[in-house]
Amino acid sequence: MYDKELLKDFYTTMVRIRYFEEKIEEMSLKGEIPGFVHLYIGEEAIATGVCKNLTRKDYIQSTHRGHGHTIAKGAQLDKMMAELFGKKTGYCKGKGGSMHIADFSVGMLGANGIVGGGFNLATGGALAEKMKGTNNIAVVFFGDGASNRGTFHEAINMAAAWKLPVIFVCENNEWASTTPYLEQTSVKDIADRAVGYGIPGVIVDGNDIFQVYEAAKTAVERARKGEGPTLLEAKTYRIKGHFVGDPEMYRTKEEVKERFNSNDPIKRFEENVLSSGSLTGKELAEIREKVMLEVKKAVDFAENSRFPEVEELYTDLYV
Amino acid sequence: MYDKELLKDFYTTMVRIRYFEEKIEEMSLKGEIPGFVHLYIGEEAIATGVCKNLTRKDYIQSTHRGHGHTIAKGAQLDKMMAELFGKKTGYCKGKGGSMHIADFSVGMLGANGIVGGGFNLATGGALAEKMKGTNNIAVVFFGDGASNRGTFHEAINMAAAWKLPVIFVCENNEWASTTPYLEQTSVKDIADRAVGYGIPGVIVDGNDIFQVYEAAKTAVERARKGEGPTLLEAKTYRIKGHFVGDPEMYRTKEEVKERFNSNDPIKRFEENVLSSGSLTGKELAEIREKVMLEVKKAVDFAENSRFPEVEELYTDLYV
Amino acid sequence: MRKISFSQATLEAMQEEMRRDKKVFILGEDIASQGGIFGQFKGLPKEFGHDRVLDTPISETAIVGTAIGAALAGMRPIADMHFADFMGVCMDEIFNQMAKIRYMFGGQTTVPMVIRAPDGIVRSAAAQHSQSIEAWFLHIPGIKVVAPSNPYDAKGLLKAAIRDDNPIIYFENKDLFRQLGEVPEEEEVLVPIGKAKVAKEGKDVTIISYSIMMQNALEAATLMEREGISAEVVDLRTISPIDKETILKSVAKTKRLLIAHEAVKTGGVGAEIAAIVAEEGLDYLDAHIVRVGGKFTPVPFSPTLEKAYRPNTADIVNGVKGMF
Amino acid sequence: MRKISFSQATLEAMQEEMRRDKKVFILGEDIASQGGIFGQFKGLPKEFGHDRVLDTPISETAIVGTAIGAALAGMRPIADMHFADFMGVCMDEIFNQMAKIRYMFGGQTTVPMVIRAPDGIVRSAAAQHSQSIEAWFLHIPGIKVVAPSNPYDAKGLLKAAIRDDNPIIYFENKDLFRQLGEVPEEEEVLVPIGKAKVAKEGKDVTIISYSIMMQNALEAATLMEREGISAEVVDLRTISPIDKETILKSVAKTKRLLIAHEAVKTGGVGAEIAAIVAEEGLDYLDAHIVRVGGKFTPVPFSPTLEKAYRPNTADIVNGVKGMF
Ligand SMILES: Cc1ncc(C[n+]2csc(CCOP(=O)(O)OP(=O)(O)O)c2C)c(N)n1
Ligand SMILES: Cc1ncc(C[n+]2csc(CCOP(=O)(O)OP(=O)(O)O)c2C)c(N)n1
Ligand SMILES: [Mg+2]
Ligand SMILES: [Mg+2]
Repeated sequence: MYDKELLKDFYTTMVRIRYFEEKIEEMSLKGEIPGFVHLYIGEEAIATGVCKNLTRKDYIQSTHRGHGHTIAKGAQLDKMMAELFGKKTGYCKGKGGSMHIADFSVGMLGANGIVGGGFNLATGGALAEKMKGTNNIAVVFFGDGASNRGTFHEAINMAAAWKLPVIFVCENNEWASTTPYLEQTSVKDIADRAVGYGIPGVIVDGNDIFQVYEAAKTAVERARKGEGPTLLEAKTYRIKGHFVGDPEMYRTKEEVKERFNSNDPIKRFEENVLSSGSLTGKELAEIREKVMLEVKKAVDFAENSRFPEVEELYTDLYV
Repeated sequence: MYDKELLKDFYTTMVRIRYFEEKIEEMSLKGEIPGFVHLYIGEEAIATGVCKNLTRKDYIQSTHRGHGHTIAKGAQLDKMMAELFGKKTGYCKGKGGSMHIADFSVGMLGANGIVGGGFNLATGGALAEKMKGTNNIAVVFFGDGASNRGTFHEAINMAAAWKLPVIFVCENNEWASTTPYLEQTSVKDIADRAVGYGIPGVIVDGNDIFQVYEAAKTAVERARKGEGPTLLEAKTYRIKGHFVGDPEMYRTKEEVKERFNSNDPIKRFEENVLSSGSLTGKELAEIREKVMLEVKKAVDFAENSRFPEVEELYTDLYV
Repeated sequence: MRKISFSQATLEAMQEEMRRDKKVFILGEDIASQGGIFGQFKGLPKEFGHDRVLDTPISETAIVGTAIGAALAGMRPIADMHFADFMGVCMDEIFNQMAKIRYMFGGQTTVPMVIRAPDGIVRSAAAQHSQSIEAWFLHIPGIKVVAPSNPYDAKGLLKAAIRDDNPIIYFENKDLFRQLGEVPEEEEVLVPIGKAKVAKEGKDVTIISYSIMMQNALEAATLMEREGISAEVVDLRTISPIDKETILKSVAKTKRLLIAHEAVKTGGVGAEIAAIVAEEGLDYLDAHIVRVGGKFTPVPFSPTLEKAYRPNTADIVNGVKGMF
Repeated sequence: MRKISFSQATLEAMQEEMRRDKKVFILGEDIASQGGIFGQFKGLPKEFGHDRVLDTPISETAIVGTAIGAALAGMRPIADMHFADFMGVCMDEIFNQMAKIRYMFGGQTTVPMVIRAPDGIVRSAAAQHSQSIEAWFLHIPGIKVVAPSNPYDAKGLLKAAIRDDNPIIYFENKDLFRQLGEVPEEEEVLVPIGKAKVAKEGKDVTIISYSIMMQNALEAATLMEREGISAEVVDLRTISPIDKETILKSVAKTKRLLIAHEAVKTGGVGAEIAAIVAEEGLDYLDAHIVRVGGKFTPVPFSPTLEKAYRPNTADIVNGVKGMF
């Protein structure tokens, strides 16, 4: 049985990601958000389920699709929104944008525009914590497509050989941009690759937050105990285009709609807690309203913030 | 039962590699061969057993430890020797040396100074043959250490996803330079990594030429039939220092001696064919003498050749 | 003459060369299913099949590495980098394999392949998706590097690159893909590699540029014309080997030199050109040389900063004015 | 004063800084068991344990990538590249992560780390083990690049690099490792990053060099002295950010400039220096600038060709003589 507060936490975070992203999509289509924007809608259970096992002292490395991870790790929506708008009040003072969102104060060490760029960085974070003698850990999120980068291999081999406290979380959403993952990935289950490193490879339904949470918990405990890394594969599906504006000519709208309707992680959570009576409809509605307001405030904050001054081009380069 | 000619071939090639390399070691220690030289002594059964399954139209990609592969693929000792001496009569006109030995005319597409540099090149050769509709294949040799490079992963994934006719032959000699492979490699059997690509992973005793030959034969047939790659791990041991001149402070002379005495692939072959009566002592001795002469001639050829002229610095760069 | 986009021009180049030579094929990420981010591969699989237009895994070392291997095996691959920014992933394959194979094996083989690398700033793509890194490759013997500035050259240089037996890096500016320009339909368009072009004649100053900054260079020249300064504008077209002769000839005539590129100024292609002139044409000069280039920072995300980062027409005009 | 080898100087720098700061550690291939190919890590595991001197897998992306990650987590890693030639393998980690992290995340973090990169020609190591590629990094904002020419600077620059909060690439020439030089034992040796040094004063010509070519530069200066040409020799020490001030000051004084490095001349650091002077110090010049550098080919294996490839003292002397 789950603690009620934890369940509320799950829901709050998932809804926070969903509403934030829906707003982002709208703003991006309107042209108010510059740059490339990749949405996490439909995959909320993964970041949420994993990060609820972490403290602020644990690290995460994220991807180009990083808003969900950032929110799940505890970042503030207003500074995130401002960053996406390119404003100086954003987390990166407008220098990063969506693909480089980060909140180092909560251990969110960065989204990454380089697919597969985070594997080794997370491993390094884990190495550092091991050297310092803490029991903090690192988590790296990555896609099915990223599992074919050489960095996947180099990082996991090193982490496994050195028994580092790092968890490799594959968000297998069946697509790498315009390419169905099975066409370019030599195994159906990316978790199978764990065999080649002598570490556990675990598969969960990534749209079931309970499964994600439990599997991550086991992996986190293992890591904290010094037993080394885990490869955790969460099966999910990319609901939105690869980026906002993607013509999506490589699949049908129907396919996507059906997958979403039948397998929305938030709906599944709602059905679960309502039918088990763990949370009431009113409680859920309150959370939704609270989050809605929070997103609105974040937009206000971003809109009312200023763009960086030209002189700021030169700051933050060298210490 | 093996054809007598094939057995003689096995022996000739293995002895050719051994004698060539012994001479190289001598010359290198004397300072007559410039550059870094990595010896293949003790691993002769692998290159020989694999390459006897190949035709001249098949490709191989080699490593920094490439003399054995080059000889096994059918290159001439004289031009090899001249290359190692840095002479203009060498395969690469003295521009390559030991680490860049190659004979394109027999499908030996190059040693490589970059550990793990050959994986993708071999995969590309295989792709080309597939596109051309031939049934030629490609083989890449690599070490246990190289199996931790990202290129291992990218190449095998692509080859497996596209079912390319390429064979990945790991020469697990237990050492990567000064480092025992188990310290930095997360699995004991590198063949286990095949699971992560959905291809066969096969382990053989790399000092038993018959095992190597048979396993390679199966893999080659599979590749020629269009069924895709195989990961073949040949267990062996590095008898010599990492390079000629290596102080080898990381292991004892006794360890090495014992491993060599108990498991010399050439001795094992001799014992096998003599005890089964497949070849006579005289036949073996004749081969050894022939090869000895050949090596001597190669040295003469190299010594009597000229160094390249200074103007040749600029040739062979652009077409 | 008919006008087509830069993107279309590269597409035609591919089509014509793939029809002409069965050995030509292309591989890269997300090029087949949807025709590439900039539409530069649209329709190719339909004509040539998925066997010659290959979507790959996200494995840049494998993309370039297999292209090299295929080239050694007699094919003529074109490897698409998606964004030039990702070339760091396969830099080893580019500089230690592709560039050196012919030389270090003593000319036993050729490595006929092309790397297409979309570069430059495009709508706030930020630090890892906006770079221009051609200068690195100028420093690497064994490859040729081209960078067209307009649809005609885009077609002609790509066709020439595909036919060349040397490994070639083809930098194509992302913001240029939609640019329209005249490209004749009737005749074959081939632009020789290694030759710069005088895009506009002039007598008071030479402006050397390439790729997208050619637009700024020409715009600056027009603006200055009104103020009585006659600028000669040289489009480098090929970055390596650099066309010294055309450069020196122009500077000998105009006595003044400005070089402009979007890439970071420090250590950029402009440095090499300035050095060549300081070595071999110093006596021609009536004024100091000026380089205009990207600021010494990563490319920032925010539009205000991105704009401040990017060199522009005013920088060129001011640079030239400072010479008089 | 006592003399120690360049290799020993770097070893002492590591020892002192590792004693001083527990956060400093080192990782790389084959550094612990046998002390590194050039003995530059000898004995470190004995004093600091295998927890702070880490032998790694042959995984350059992991070596640099984990170093970056560890730096973000508060450590001060030193990553050894074995040979600078292997930096292509982890170029993405270097230029897209290490160099940009601080900037693109708006200054939220620092990335205090050092990459040690042994470079240059050494006894016929051939095309993939002899390169000098520092010029690429001059073109990448966000990192600093140093290249000592002698044991004193080797120690002082490495210590300064380890203490610096910015990511630093430390190029150390392989052929210099055995060179002996004076390094005081009593006092702490620290060489400031970003400052060039006038190694020899002179009045007729400025020779700018760094790393191993400083030996040739000084030798050339001595030879020319006999013929009545007084050369000022500037040791760059830091390649990025480049010390413009010292360069321009020297050229203002001598009116002539030659730049020498072992790296390929085209697109090298010499190009940037020549360009700086052509931009900001053209009026000082009484003669054309000369660059001396590696030939435009990969480094060949055969000793005769390797010798022809490498720039030497005579090239410098002849270059200077051509200015008068
Ligand atoms: C090294 C590198 N190669 C290619 C790209 C372009 N790219 C961006 S996202 C993407 C697809 C990623 O797929 P996946 O890893 O499955 O993540 P998802 O987008 O599905 O979350 C590609 C090819 C990149 N950013 N970096
Ligand atoms: C990319 C790269 N990293 C490091 C090296 C240095 N190096 C050369 S050989 C070697 C060890 C290789 O071990 P293994 O792959 O097992 O092959 P073996 O020498 O045992 O045959 C190393 C680290 C290199 N040449 N290239
Ligand atoms: Mg995906
Ligand atoms: Mg080995």
